[in-house]
Amino acid sequence: MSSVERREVHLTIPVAPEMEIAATAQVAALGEWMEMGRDKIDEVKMAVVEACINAFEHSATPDHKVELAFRVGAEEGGRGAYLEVDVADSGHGFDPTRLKTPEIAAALRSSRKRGWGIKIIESLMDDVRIESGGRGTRIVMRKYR
Amino acid sequence: MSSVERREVHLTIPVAPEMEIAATAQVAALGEWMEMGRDKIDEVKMAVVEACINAFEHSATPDHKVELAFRVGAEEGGRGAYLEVDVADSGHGFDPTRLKTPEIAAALRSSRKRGWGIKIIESLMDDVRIESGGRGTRIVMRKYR
Amino acid sequence: MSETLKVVVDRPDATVAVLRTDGYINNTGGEEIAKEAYALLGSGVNRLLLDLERTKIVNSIGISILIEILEKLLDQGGKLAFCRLTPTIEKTFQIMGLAQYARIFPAPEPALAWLRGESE
Amino acid sequence: MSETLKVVVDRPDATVAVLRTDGYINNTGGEEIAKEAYALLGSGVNRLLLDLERTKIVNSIGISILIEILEKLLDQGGKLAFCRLTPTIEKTFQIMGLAQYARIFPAPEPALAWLRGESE
Ligand SMILES: Nc1ncnc2c1ncn2[C@@H]1O[C@H](COP(=O)(O)OP(=O)(O)O)[C@@H](O)[C@H]1O
Ligand SMILES: Nc1ncnc2c1ncn2[C@@H]1O[C@H](COP(=O)(O)OP(=O)(O)O)[C@@H](O)[C@H]1O
Repeated sequence: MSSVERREVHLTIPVAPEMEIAATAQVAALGEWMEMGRDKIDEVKMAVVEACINAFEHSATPDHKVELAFRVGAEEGGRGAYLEVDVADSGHGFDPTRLKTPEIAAALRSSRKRGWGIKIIESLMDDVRIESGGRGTRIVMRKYR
Repeated sequence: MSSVERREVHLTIPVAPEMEIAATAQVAALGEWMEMGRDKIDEVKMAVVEACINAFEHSATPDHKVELAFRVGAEEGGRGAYLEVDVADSGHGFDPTRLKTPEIAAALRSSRKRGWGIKIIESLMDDVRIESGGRGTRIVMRKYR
Repeated sequence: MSETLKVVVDRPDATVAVLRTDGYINNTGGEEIAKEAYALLGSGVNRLLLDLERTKIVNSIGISILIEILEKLLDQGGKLAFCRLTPTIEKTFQIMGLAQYARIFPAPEPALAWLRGESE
Repeated sequence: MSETLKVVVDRPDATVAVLRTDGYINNTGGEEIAKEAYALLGSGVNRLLLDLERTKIVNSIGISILIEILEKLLDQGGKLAFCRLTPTIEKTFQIMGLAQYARIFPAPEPALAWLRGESE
């Protein structure tokens, strides 16, 4: 199968424990529909989980919601069919250029074990864009089939 | 397990072939999360499919979208935990009181084989409410765990 | 896309045919089944078993096409059996009364015996 | 809810312990594992195998708790092995460099052999 029909689905989840699973269910459904391989679907799921729990934990979004968009599309003559996911909150934002690269050796020696989410997202997805400011954060990530 | 935490998730799908699978994925995710049994989850999926394809086929909704809400809740002291799903379109609506009850014997003798969707929904779900008018149709259906 | 139904036709003998479906029985899925069923009917085979082991989801548009196949089979003195339905698909067929005109079996063997007239 | 992680502890001999997880390793899941791991460590067992066969999903909060367990084990001269990771979980551990400090095995047997010092 080479061609793909475009589709876009929107999902709103509450900031509440485990609601990232509602987002991963959408990744699985659309990933299978577009015939993305199982392992790639799993990678997108993991990236989406990280983006959701970041919004849950760090954004302090006043509406207690996270908005997701799932887009199946294709680049003509380019890298072909993809699944793109937006994860957006209306929280206080952050400066993505100031993120410190996490190091396992340091994590094993300090009380700070966290800080892996964005690195995991960037490693598992093909393209990642982070837009963040005083009105919130949107992370747009794409994986080719 | 007796208690359940409340959750509400919103999903918007386009009027496009097979996009009802995005809705069934949400039923599965929330149904499993609330520990509803597999067969009951399947029944909710089937009912949600019927409501979605009705909106796709019959509503002529000008925005080409179907809006769904998924609610996990519980009736205090009542029938306990439930999964409730709303399926809404902004189409021309219909008069649910004028629906003819489908009959298999008649279907086998005539060219009209259709007309089973609402009957299936009402049989598979515990509570069903249809609100329909000039601004669209909303079907609210609930299944207890 | 991946929801496309696949149908495999199996002919255990000259009188019956088994149609094994894999995937979603919606409008396009129902039409795939109908295409195979009508080809069989055209060649004189009017006892069909639909084995839905690999179908986890159906919709009422797909089922309406199955009713069409059933009508044509009955018109020609044939028989239709189903086997390995999920509990929800079986329940839906019961709700619709389809089970009065087509027989539902848990497994292929008793279904084939019934189609061949070896059992009631 | 159903996402709650279950951990079963198995003691094939006095020196090693296997923790079999079933479910999502998130914050609460990671804490479940840590509770069992620290109880074992307290009783002198510092060679642990985490068998994730029934864990299909983890998040970085859960992993950070696993790093905490790893740190404590290494501090006490112990060892940590993982087995039966999904490809994505394994890839994530590689990305993080965790695989430099804990060994990843496809199956439990070679992992136990390594923990017992029977293999490199
Ligand atoms: N949606 C968000 N809103 C506000 N801040 C965020 C958001 N996502 C990430 N951050 C900031 O970026 C940091 C790094 O995130 P991440 O790499 O996922 O690691 P962790 O969540 O473990 O800290 C967070 O600690 C937080 O300060
Ligand atoms: N969302 C909707 N918008 C407009 N009309 C609808 C909608 N849902 C159902 N209907 C009307 O109700 C009728 C019965 O629906 P249903 O029982 O699902 O059977 P079928 O879809 O096979 O006709 C439809 O034929 C249509 O006229």
